[in-house]
Amino acid sequence: MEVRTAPALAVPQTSSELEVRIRKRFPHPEGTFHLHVHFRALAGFTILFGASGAGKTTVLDCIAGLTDPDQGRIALGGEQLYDSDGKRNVPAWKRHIGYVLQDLALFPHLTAEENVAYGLRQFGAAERRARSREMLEAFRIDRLRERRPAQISGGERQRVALARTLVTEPRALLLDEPLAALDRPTRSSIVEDLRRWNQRYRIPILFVTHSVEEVFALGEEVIVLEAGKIVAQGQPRDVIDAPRLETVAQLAGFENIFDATVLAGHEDRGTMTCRIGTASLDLETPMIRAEAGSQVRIGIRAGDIMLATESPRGLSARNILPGAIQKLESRAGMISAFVNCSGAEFEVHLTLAAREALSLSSGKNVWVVIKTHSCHLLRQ
Amino acid sequence: MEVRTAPALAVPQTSSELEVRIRKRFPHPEGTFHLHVHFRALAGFTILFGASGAGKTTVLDCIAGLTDPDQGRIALGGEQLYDSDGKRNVPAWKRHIGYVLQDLALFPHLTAEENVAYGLRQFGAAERRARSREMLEAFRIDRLRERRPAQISGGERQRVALARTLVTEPRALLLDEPLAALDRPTRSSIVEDLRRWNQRYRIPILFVTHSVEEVFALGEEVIVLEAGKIVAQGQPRDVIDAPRLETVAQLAGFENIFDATVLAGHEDRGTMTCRIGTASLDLETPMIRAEAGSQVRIGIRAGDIMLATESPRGLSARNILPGAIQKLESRAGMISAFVNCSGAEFEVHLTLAAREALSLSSGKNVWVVIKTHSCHLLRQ
Amino acid sequence: QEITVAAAADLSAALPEIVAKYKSQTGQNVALTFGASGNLSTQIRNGAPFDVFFSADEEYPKQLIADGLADQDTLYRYAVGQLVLWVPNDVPVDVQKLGMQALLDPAVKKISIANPQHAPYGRAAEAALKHEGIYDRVSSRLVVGENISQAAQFVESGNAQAGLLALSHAMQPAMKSKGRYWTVPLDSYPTLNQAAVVLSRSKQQKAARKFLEFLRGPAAGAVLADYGFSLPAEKH
Amino acid sequence: MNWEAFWLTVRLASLVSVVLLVIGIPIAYWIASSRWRWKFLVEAAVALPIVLPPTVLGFYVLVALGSRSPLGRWWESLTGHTLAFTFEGLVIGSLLYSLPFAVQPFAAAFGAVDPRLLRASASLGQSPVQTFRRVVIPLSTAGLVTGFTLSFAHTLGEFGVVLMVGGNIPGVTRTVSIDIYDRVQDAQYASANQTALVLLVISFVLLAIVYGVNRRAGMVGPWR
Amino acid sequence: MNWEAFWLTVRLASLVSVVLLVIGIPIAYWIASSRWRWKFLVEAAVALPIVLPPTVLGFYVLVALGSRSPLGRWWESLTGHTLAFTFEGLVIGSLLYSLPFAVQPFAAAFGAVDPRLLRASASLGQSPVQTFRRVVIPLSTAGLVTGFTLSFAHTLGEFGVVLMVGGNIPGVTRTVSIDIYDRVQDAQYASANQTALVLLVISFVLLAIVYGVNRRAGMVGPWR
Ligand SMILES: Nc1ncnc2c1ncn2[C@@H]1O[C@H](COP(=O)(O)OP(=O)(O)OP(=O)(O)O)[C@@H](O)[C@H]1O
Ligand SMILES: Nc1ncnc2c1ncn2[C@@H]1O[C@H](COP(=O)(O)OP(=O)(O)OP(=O)(O)O)[C@@H](O)[C@H]1O
Ligand SMILES: [Mg+2]
Ligand SMILES: [Mg+2]
Repeated sequence: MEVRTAPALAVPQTSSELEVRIRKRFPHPEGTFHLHVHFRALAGFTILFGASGAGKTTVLDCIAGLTDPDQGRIALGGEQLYDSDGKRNVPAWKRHIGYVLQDLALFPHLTAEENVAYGLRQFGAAERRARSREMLEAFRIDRLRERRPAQISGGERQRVALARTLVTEPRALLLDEPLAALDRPTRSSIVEDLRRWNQRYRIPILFVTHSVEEVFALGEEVIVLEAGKIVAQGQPRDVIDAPRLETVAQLAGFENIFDATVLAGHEDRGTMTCRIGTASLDLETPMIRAEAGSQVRIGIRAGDIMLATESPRGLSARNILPGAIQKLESRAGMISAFVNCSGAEFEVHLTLAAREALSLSSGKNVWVVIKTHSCHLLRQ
Repeated sequence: MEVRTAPALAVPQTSSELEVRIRKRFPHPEGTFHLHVHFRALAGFTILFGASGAGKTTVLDCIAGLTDPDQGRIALGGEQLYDSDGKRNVPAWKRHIGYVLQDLALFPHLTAEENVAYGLRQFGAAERRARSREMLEAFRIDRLRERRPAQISGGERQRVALARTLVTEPRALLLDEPLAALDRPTRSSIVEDLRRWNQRYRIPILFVTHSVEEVFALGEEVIVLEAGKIVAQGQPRDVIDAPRLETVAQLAGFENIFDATVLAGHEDRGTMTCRIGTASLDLETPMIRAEAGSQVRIGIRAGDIMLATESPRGLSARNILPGAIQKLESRAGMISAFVNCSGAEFEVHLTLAAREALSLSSGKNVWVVIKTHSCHLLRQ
Repeated sequence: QEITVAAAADLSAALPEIVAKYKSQTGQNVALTFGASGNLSTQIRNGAPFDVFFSADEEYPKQLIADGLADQDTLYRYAVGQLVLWVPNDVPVDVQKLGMQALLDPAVKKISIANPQHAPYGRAAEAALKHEGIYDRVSSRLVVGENISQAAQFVESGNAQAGLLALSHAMQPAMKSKGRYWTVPLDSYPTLNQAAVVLSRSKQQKAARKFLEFLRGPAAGAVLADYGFSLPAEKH
Repeated sequence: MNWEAFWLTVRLASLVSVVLLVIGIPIAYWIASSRWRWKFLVEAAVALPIVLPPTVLGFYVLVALGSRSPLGRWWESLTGHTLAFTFEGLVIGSLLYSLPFAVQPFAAAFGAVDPRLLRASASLGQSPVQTFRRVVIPLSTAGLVTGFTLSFAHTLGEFGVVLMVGGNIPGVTRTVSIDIYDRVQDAQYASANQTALVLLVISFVLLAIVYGVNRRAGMVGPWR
Repeated sequence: MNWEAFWLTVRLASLVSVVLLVIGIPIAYWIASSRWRWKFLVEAAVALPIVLPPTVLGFYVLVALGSRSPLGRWWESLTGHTLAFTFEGLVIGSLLYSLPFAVQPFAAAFGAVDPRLLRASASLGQSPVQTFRRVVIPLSTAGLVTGFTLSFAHTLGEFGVVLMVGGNIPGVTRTVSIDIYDRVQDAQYASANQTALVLLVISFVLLAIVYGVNRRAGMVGPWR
C-alpha cells in the first residue's frame, strides 16, 4: 500500500522489542495443555510455525491481553505489559497491539468501511474517513465499503480484518493466519504490502502461518512450537531447510523420512554411514554423536535429490544410488518422481524442464544423487 | 480414515452426477455481481478455483439450497433439486448434500462429539456414538470430544466441521476451503482420507481451494471461476499448467508474465517470434492467430526454465538466452534465481541440488533455456 | 354445607367476629369474600357463586333486585355508616373544636377522601364539604382513594394531613393510637345506609336467609356497634 | 399466615408460566422467523393486553367468560359451571395478561441466534423444527429464563385480573396478592407485612434457584 | 374522552420507559458482564418488585415517601411538599415497578453478544465502555426494544401503584388507566369501553411504530 508520509500517530522510534516469557495451562481430562515459551521478537517479522493445536493462537492471545497467562512476563519496547510478580496486567485495550484474530470477528452491524474506521476514534470524521479509504484501497476492497460482513466473500472478509487492524498503526502486530483464505495473486500482493509496512514502521510482527512459502517470503526469524513448547528457532533457512526434529521436518514438508541404523562413523571426514530401514542401502550422512547400531531418522528433501540418467562421474556427492523410476506425478509447476533404490523409495522433485531434458519416464533406470549434507539427522 | 464395511445408510449406486446451471445476481451500487455458471460434476473431485470474490461460495450455497438462485436448474443423480421453470425448490435439509461452510459454523453449545453426531439423528444413541467416535478418531481429534468449539484451536475446529459433515454420508459433498487452517502433515493426511472416501463412496465432491498443491493432489477436474463466470475447465494439467488466460496463470502462480509484440510467424514449424517488452529480446513461442505487430502476453513458469553455465549445444529448446544472475533467494525447499537477459528479468526455480551442482552465485553469467512450448500465450 | 358471603370491605373486621359467633351457635360454616361493593355486584351479575351480598350502600342491592338477581323480601338495611374527620397526631389542629373548619388550617396540605364517583363514603364526604360551604376552598387539596380504606392509608402514612373516613376505620386498633377524629354530623350528608340481600342464584336459600336473620339479632348488632356502625333507625 | 392462598398462588404462577412457555415459544418462533412484512403489527398486538389497567382487563375477561356471554354459556353447558370464579378462569386471565412478558423476550432471543448456525443445521439434514429445537432453543436460554421468570413473578403479584375474574373465593381463587391486599385495606399492617415478607422471601428463593441454575456465563473477554 | 388523562399517561409512560432505558442499561450491563459468583442473587432481587400486588407495593412506596419516613422528610425539607400525589411520585413508583421489565430483557440481550467481537474491539484499543456503546448496544436492539416496549406498555396500564402514590388528582396524577377504572366502577360502561378502545388504538399505533422502525430481520436461513 502507499505509505503515508506524515502519520498523525507518532511511530515509536525506540527499539521496540517484544519479550515474552509465559506459562499457561488448559487443564483437560485427557491431558493438560501446557504452554511454556520464552522468546524475544525484534522489529520485523517473526513467524510462529507449528502444528494445529501447538499453541500459536494462545501465545498471541496472551500478548494481546485477551487471555491471562498463569505466570510470566510480557514486555514491549521496555514497557511491562504483564508481570505475574509485579502483579502488572495492562488491559488489552491499552496495549496498542494490533491483532488480526484467527476467526476475524468483524462487526456484523458495521459496513466494511465502518469496520476499518472502528479503531480510529481518536481522529476527526474526515481524517478517519481518509485513512480508512486509503487502507481499503490498498487492499483492493474499496468497492465493498458500504457492505456488511454478511454480504462479502471469505477472502474479502479477511482483507477487511487486516485493514481494520493495520489502520490503527499499532506498536506491535499479531497476525493469526491472515492470508489463509486468499488466492495466490492477492496473497503475494498483500505479502508485498506487509513487507513495505514493516520497512516503514519497524515494529515487531508475529505472524502465524502454516505455509512454508510465507515463512520464506516474510520470515526474518521463525519460531517453531510443538505442544506448547518452542522446539526450534532461528532463520528459516536453518530451521525449516535444515530441521533437527522430525516433526519440524514434517511441517516443513520433507518428503523423504527414513528409519536408519548407524553402521560406522568416519571421524576423518566427519561423516558416518547409515543403513536405511530393512533395505540393504547405505547412506553417508553428517556425523552425530551416536554409537554404531543405534537407531536414527534421516530426512531428505525431494528437491535436494538429483537424478542422473548416466552414472555420474567426478561429483562431490558421496551417495550415488542406482534405482528405477516407479512413477511420475504432476505437481503444481513441477514433477514428482518416485524412485526405488534397493527397496527404499525416494521422492525426487524435478522441474518440468528437467524431465524433458532427461526424457524421464516410468520404469527408466536412473541414478539418485544425494549430498551428505542433504541428509538431515532428525530427533524424534 | 478407516472405511466402514457395512454402512447403514445406503450408498447411492446410480451414476450420481451433479448438474448445475444457475444465474444469481447480487446488485450493488458499485456494480452488480452476476453469477452465471453451467457445469456438470461427476463422481469424484471437482475443484472450484478462482480469485477471492469470484463466486465460489455462492455456487456452493446455491447447490446446498442455502441461497436461492435467480434462475436455472440444479439436479443431482437425476433428481431435480431446483428448477426455476418447474418451480421446484427442494429445501436444503431435504437435499442430503454435505456442506462444510467456509466459516465452519460449529454449534457453540455442543461439544465436539455432539457436533459430529448432530446430523445422525436417524440412528440410535449407540450407533450415533460409534459413528462419531470413529470419525473423530479418523481426524485425530478424539481427545477433544468433550470440549466446546470455544475451547479448541482453529485447525481443530476445521477438522470437527469436516467430520460433522462427512459422518452423515451425503449424496454429494461441498467443501469450502476445508483445509485452509491446517498444517502440512495434517493436511496431507486429510487429503489422503478424502481420496479414500472418494474411492469408497464415489459421489460428486466440489472442493474449493486456493492451493495449487491441493488442486493437483485431489483434482480430477478443475473449474476456474472469474467474476461469476467459468473461464476455464478441464484437467489440472491442462488448466493450471497450460493456462490460456492471464488471470488463471496468476492464480496458478506463473512467476514470469511479459508484455510482448508479435514480430513474425513461422508457419512451417508452427511457431512465431515475439519481442519482449522494450527489451531487445526475442522469444520463439507457439503459433496463435495474431498479426505481426499485435500485442500479446506471455507466461512462463519459473520451474520450466533451465539454467546452464556453459552455452548449451544440441538442445531442442529454441530459446537460449545469455544473461547474468541478479540474485538468489531461498524458497521453501528450493532456490529462486533472478536472471537478467538484455533487460528482461526471468525468475527461475532450481532445486538446492542444482544450485550446488552448477555452483551458482550472484553475478555469474548463465544461459537461460526455454522451450517453445513452455511459453504460454495468454489472453487478458 | 358452607355458605359464601360477599361483603363490602369496611365489614372486614366486624363480619368475621359475627360469623364466629354464628358458627359456635349453629355449626354453619360461612366463607367470607371482601371487596369493593361495585366490583362484587359486577361479579354477581356475571355469575359469581355467592349466597349473600353485604353492600356498603343500598343502591347495588336494589339494582340487583330490579334485575332479578336478588330477592326483594330479603333486603335488609343492616347498618348506617358514619363519616368522621380524622387527623393524625402530628398535625397541630384541634379538630374537636374547629370541626370541618379545621380543613382550612394551612397545616392541612392534602385532604384524603374516597372516590365520590363510586364510593358511598366519597359521596358523603363531598356532600359534607359542600354542606359546610368549604368545598370550593379545599377541592384543590383533595386526594382521592379508590375506596375508603385507601383514603385512610393516605392520611395514615402521613401523605395527607386530614381525611374524611369511615368511623369503622377510625375505630380500628391500628388507627386509634395514631390520630384523633371528629364525627361529622349525620345531617350534613345523605344517610349511608348499608344493605344486604340474598341472591337468587344461591342454591342454599334457606341457610342464607337464616344467616341474615341472625344479623338482625342483638348479638350481631353489638358487634357492629363496636366497630363504629350505628344501627339503622327504622327497619323494613 | 394464609398458607392456602400461598399454595394456590404458587400453583397458579407455575402453571401460567409453564403454559406460557408452551404457547409463547411457537408464537415467538413465528415472530422471529416470519418474513411477512406486516409482522410488526402482530408484535405490537401481542403487547396490548398490558396497556389496559388489570382490573379493567379483568372486567372484560369476566364479561367474556361470565354466565351472560356465549363463551361462558357454552362452557357452562359443557361443565356445569362458568369459567369465571374458578381456578381455570384465573389461569386464562393471567395467561392473557402475562403473555407479552413471555413472548417478547423469547422472540428477541430467537432472533439473536447466529443465522450461520441455522444454515449449518439445514445442511446437516435437520428440518426447521429440529433446528429450532436443537439449536435455537438451547442458544436462547437467557431469553427463555427472562420470559419465564418475568411471567412467573408477574403472576405471583397479579392482582387486578385475578380479583375480577376470580372473585376472591377462599381456597379457590384467593391468591396471596389478594390476601395481602385485603389485610392492607383492613389496616392489619403487621400481618400484611408478614405475609408480604414471606412472599418476597419465597419468590426470591425460587427466582434465585432459576437464575442460579441458568447462570449467565458472564460476557467473556477483557472486561477489566 | 378525558384527553388530559391521556396526555398525562403518555408523558408518564414515555418518561418512565426512557428513564428505565438510562438506568436499566447500566444495571443490565453489570448483570451481563460481572463474574461475581453471587450475581444471580442480584438478578433475582431485580425481579422482586413485581411479585407484590401493585397496590401493596404502592402502599409501601407511599409509606416510604410519606412525611413520616426519613426520605419523605428529606424531600419535603428540600421542596416543601411530599413526593406523594405528585407527578414525580408517580414516576418513582412506576420506575420501581417496571424495572424488571426493562432490566431482564436488556441483560439477556447483552449476554447473547458474541464474545469474540468484544475481544476484537479490545484489540482495536476500545475501552470496555466504548465497546459496550459501539458493539454491545447496537447488537442488542431487539432486547432493548423488548425492554422498552414492555416497560412503556406496562406503565400505560399501570394502575395499582399509580393510584396509591398518585391520589387520583385530575391533571396531575389521574392517568387513563385510573380514568377507565373509575368509569367501570361507576358502571359507565359505554364511556369506559370508548376510552379503553382509544387507549388500545393509540398504544397499538405507538408500539407498531417502534416495532416497525426496529424491524426484526427475520431469522435468515432456509426456514421454509
Ligand atoms: N479456551 C480454551 N480452553 C481450553 N483449551 C484450549 C482453549 N483454547 C485452546 N485450547 C487448547 O490449547 C491448545 C492450543 O490451542 P491454540 O489455539 O493455541 O492452537 P494453535 O496453535 O493456534 O492451533 P491452530 O493452528 O489449529 O489454530 C489446543 O490443544 C487447544 O485445544
Ligand atoms: N449475501 C451477499 N450479498 C451481496 N453480495 C454478496 C453476498 N455474498 C457474496 N457477495 C458478493 O458476491 C461475490 C462472490 O462472493 P463469494 O462469497 O461467492 O466469493 P468466493 O469466490 O467464495 O470468494 P472467497 O475466495 O473470498 O471466499 C463477491 O463479490 C461478494 O462480495
Ligand atoms: Mg490458532
Ligand atoms: Mg468463499
